[in-house]
Order: sequence, then structure tokens, then C-alpha cells
Amino acid sequence: MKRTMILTLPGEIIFTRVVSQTTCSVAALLTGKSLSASDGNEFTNAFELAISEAFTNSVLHSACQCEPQTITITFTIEPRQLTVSIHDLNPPFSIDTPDPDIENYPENGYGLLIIRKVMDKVTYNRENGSNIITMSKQL
Amino acid sequence: MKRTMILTLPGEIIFTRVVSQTTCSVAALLTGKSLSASDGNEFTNAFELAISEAFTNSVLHSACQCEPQTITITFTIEPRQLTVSIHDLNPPFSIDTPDPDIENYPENGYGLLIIRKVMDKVTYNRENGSNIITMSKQL
Amino acid sequence: MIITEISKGDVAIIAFNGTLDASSAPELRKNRALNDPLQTVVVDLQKLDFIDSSGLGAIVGVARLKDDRRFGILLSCMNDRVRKVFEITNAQKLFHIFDDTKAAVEYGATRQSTCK
Amino acid sequence: MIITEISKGDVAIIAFNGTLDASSAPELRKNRALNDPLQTVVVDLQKLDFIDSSGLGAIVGVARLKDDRRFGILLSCMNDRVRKVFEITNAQKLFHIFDDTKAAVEYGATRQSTCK
Ligand SMILES: Nc1ncnc2c1ncn2[C@@H]1O[C@H](COP(=O)(O)OP(=O)(O)O)[C@@H](O)[C@H]1O
Ligand SMILES: Nc1ncnc2c1ncn2[C@@H]1O[C@H](COP(=O)(O)OP(=O)(O)O)[C@@H](O)[C@H]1O
Repeated sequence: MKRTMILTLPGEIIFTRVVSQTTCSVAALLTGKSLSASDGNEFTNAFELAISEAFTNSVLHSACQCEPQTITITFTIEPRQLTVSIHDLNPPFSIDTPDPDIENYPENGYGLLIIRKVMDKVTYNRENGSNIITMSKQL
Repeated sequence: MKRTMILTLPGEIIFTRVVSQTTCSVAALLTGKSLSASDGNEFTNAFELAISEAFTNSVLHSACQCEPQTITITFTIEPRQLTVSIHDLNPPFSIDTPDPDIENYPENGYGLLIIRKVMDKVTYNRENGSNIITMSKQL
Repeated sequence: MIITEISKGDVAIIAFNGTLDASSAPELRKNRALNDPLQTVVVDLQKLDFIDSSGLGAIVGVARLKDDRRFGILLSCMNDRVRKVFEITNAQKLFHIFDDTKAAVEYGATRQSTCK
Repeated sequence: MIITEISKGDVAIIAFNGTLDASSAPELRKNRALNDPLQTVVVDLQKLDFIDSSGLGAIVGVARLKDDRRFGILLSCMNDRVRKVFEITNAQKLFHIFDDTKAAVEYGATRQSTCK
């Protein structure tokens, strides 16, 4: 059985923890572990990290810095798989970024790398002027 | 400045903690306290409790037990006030329920009482076949 | 929520751990000691983080089953958040509430021996 | 996130507490010891619950400012979740990482005296 939950919110950095904590609580539905006990739970940790990266990117790489866009996050919940996709109105981009050249002490460019490493599957779609990055992981 | 966040999800009891933890993380935006430090924070606790009551009611008092309806929760975030409203498709009801007669050891009927006690303001609207219960509290 | 039976006997001790809401409330009905009308039970709430009206209703519900409603369920170690829910609903009037489990058990034991 | 300066001196000790992400990362730029190119700093991460790429980038960024990049920032007591972020990005290669703060400070002190 597939269940869907949708979160719509302003693309502002202050909401990052709201988004990642909401995602953790959804991940906890699948693991059956309560959140306070979830430290060290790889599944929940992976989603907390990946959604933090993806939401931060949607906020920081907005074309218009004037006023925050509305960002939509869709959770598709299956018994043994969680899929989170995030829609923004930013310019298109590629998710297959080269790994950062660590010896140069880069301050940026780790986000998509982290997402790719902690998720099972990451896909990118461009639809009607929106970016949709979709991340999923099996329990 | 007013910010709006909207959560749409299936009306199923298993989502109660997702809803209340999301609400806690929004309340924590206003208090500026991190969630792990939020035990004993009256503002956050009040919202965790009130939304747990309201969401549970929306699920349990659904007219159709056949398949879960979609429930919509709207968060209106102001610097010193949080307002949470919850929309369901249930039969209309009154929020001015009498207090339960405690001496009879009632198992039910405490939910709206608790919401009224922990929130500053609670209103009810019926619009296009939906119930909208709106709860707000000042920081 | 996790329900742990700590000891059996004239006074049983049971601990609740986690969250007691509509999704966990039905578990109370499955516990033998809680539902036995003659069994005095001390419920240790130290590790109960959260309770809402459904959880409260479930505790009141098992108390109602007891032959002696006021002494069948004794509550101990509730944190401030849980206590608040008992206070604002007036349900605290229905229970003897103790700050520590040992005192609750002793009280339960005295009460039982008086009855016999 | 809360940044606490625990001690000053040849080797400064600074503790991070909470969450280091895009909203808290800019705070690192405000800390004098972290941004002084000549100051060796041990950063105690024991109470850092969460870090993401923005937080990692901020730590790498202050390390880059140091005259001696490999020894300007010494990291101690990271939990497994934080360590994982350093591992999967390869950023662990840029830092000396210690299991306890005392060892990190001693190491920093030796290094400093060698330099002088
Ligand atoms: N949601 C997004 N909208 C627009 N561009 C994005 C988005 N996510 C990533 N990008 C692009 O991909 C690049 C790499 O992203 P990332 O690996 O997260 O590193 P960083 O964000 O630190 O640059 C970004 O610099 C940006 O150009
Ligand atoms: N969202 C809702 N939809 C339909 N009816 C509701 C809703 N919320 C409350 N009610 C009605 O109000 C009554 C009192 O609610 P409450 O005080 O929460 O107690 P309880 O839910 O335990 O009966 C419920 O029994 C129900 O008839």
C-alpha cells in the first residue's frame, strides 16, 4: 500500500529543520522506532541528511533572491520504501556533479554527492519550469 | 511577517506522531529552542498536545470508515503567534462540548477540553462540507 | 509505547515507556494485570514522554474496570507534561498519584491487607 | 547551534553544540579563534548532533584560512553520524581527527612548539 503526504512551505533556510524533522518522523513510521531512539538508525539518518541537502539547495539556488518561492515536498510511503521528492522553480541543473576536489579545501559542492551516497536512488526531472529531485531508499 | 506551511496527508492514526512532531518543529521556530531542549517548553508542548487531539478527532470521527480521507493542516507562522488549522470532511460538530463528568470514569470526551485549555483561541468553521478547527497561541 | 511488567504479586508493577496516544491506547486492553478487576497495579510513568486524551481515556478505562476503582490503579513518577493532562481534565481526582514507585507499592500493599 | 569557547591559549578549544547546517554555518565566520590564520583550534564536536554539507563546508572553509591548513583545525569527539559526513565526502583526509579533546590539545601543543 502506498500513502502520500505533501508538505508545501516557503523556501527559506529557517525551515530546514522543520523539513528534516518532519522527514525523520515519516522515516520513523517505517522503521517502527520512536524518534528519540533513532540516533544511530541509518535509514532515518540518511533521510534527515538528504532532505536537509536538497531543501537547502532549493533555497540557496533560487533564481530570484527577492522573495521566497513555494517549495513542495512529496513523501511516498510504502511499507519498506520511502521516496521523497522536492519541487522548486529554480533554473535547471544536473544531479551528476563531479565530486569536489577535496585537496583545494572547497567550501561548496558536497550536497549532491552526499545525497547520492546515502540514498538508494536519486532521479531528476524538469517539468513545466520546475525541478523535481526524487530520492528513495529501501528499509 | 506571516508565513504559511501546508501539510496534506491521509487521515490515519499512524500519522499522529508525524503531525505532532512536525508541529513541534514549527513551534520550535518561534521559541528559538532546539527540539531536544524543548521538554518543559510550554508553548511547544501545548501545540504537540492540541494537534494530537485535533488530528485524532479528524481521523476517528470520520463519517466513512471505509477509506481514509485526506486531511489538510495549515500552519500560519508569525513572529510571536502560531496558528494551526485542520480541515476534514467529517460531519459537523460543536467545539463547545460540556466538560466530561469525571466521576463516571469516562473514557472519551477529553479532547476538545484539552485543546481549549492549552490554546489561547479555538474557533470552528464549516465551509463547503469541511470542518475547520483553528487553534492559536501567542508566544 | 512499550509496556513492561516489572513485578507480579499482590501489587503488580507495570511501566509505560514512550507515547500513549490513540495508536498505542488499545495496548492497555491487552495487559492482563491492568484488566483484572481484583489486581492492584502500580503504573510507573517515569518513561512516559507524552500522553493525550486517548491515552488518558485508556487509563481511566482500566481504572473503571477495577472492583475498587480508586485503588485498583496507582500512578507513580509522572513527569510535568503528563501531570498537566491529568490536571486540566480533572482526572487527577480519580487517582492516587505518587512521586515514587516504592511508596505507591507500599500504599497498595497496606490497602490490600486492610481489605482482607 | 551554540559555539562555546572553552579555553584560549596556544591551542584554543571550542565546542559546537546542536546542529550545523546552512542556517548556523555563518556563525563560524564570526568566531575570532576559528578565523585567525595563526591560531590552532581544537573543535570539540561531542555535542554536535547533526552536520550537513553546508556545515562541513564551513569547517573546511575556516581550515583553509589557516596558515597551516592541516594543523590549524583539529577535530575531536565526533559522533558516528558526523563522522559519516566527513567520510563520504572524503573531507576526513583534510583533518586530524581525535577521539578525545585532551589528546587533540596535546597534539596541537607539540606541533606548535615544533614550529617555533
Ligand atoms: N535545487 C536546485 N536548484 C538549482 N540548482 C541546484 C539545485 N540543487 C543543486 N543545484 C546546482 O548543483 C550544484 C551542486 O550542488 P551541491 O552538490 O549541493 O553543492 P552546492 O550547493 O554546495 O554548490 C549547485 O551549485 C547548483 O548549481
Ligand atoms: N474533527 C471532528 N470531526 C467530527 N466530529 C468531531 C471532530 N472533533 C470532535 N468531534 C465531535 O466532538 C465530540 C467531542 O470530541 P472530544 O472532546 O475530542 O472527545 P472524544 O473525541 O473523545 O469523543 C466527539 O465525540 C465528536 O462527536
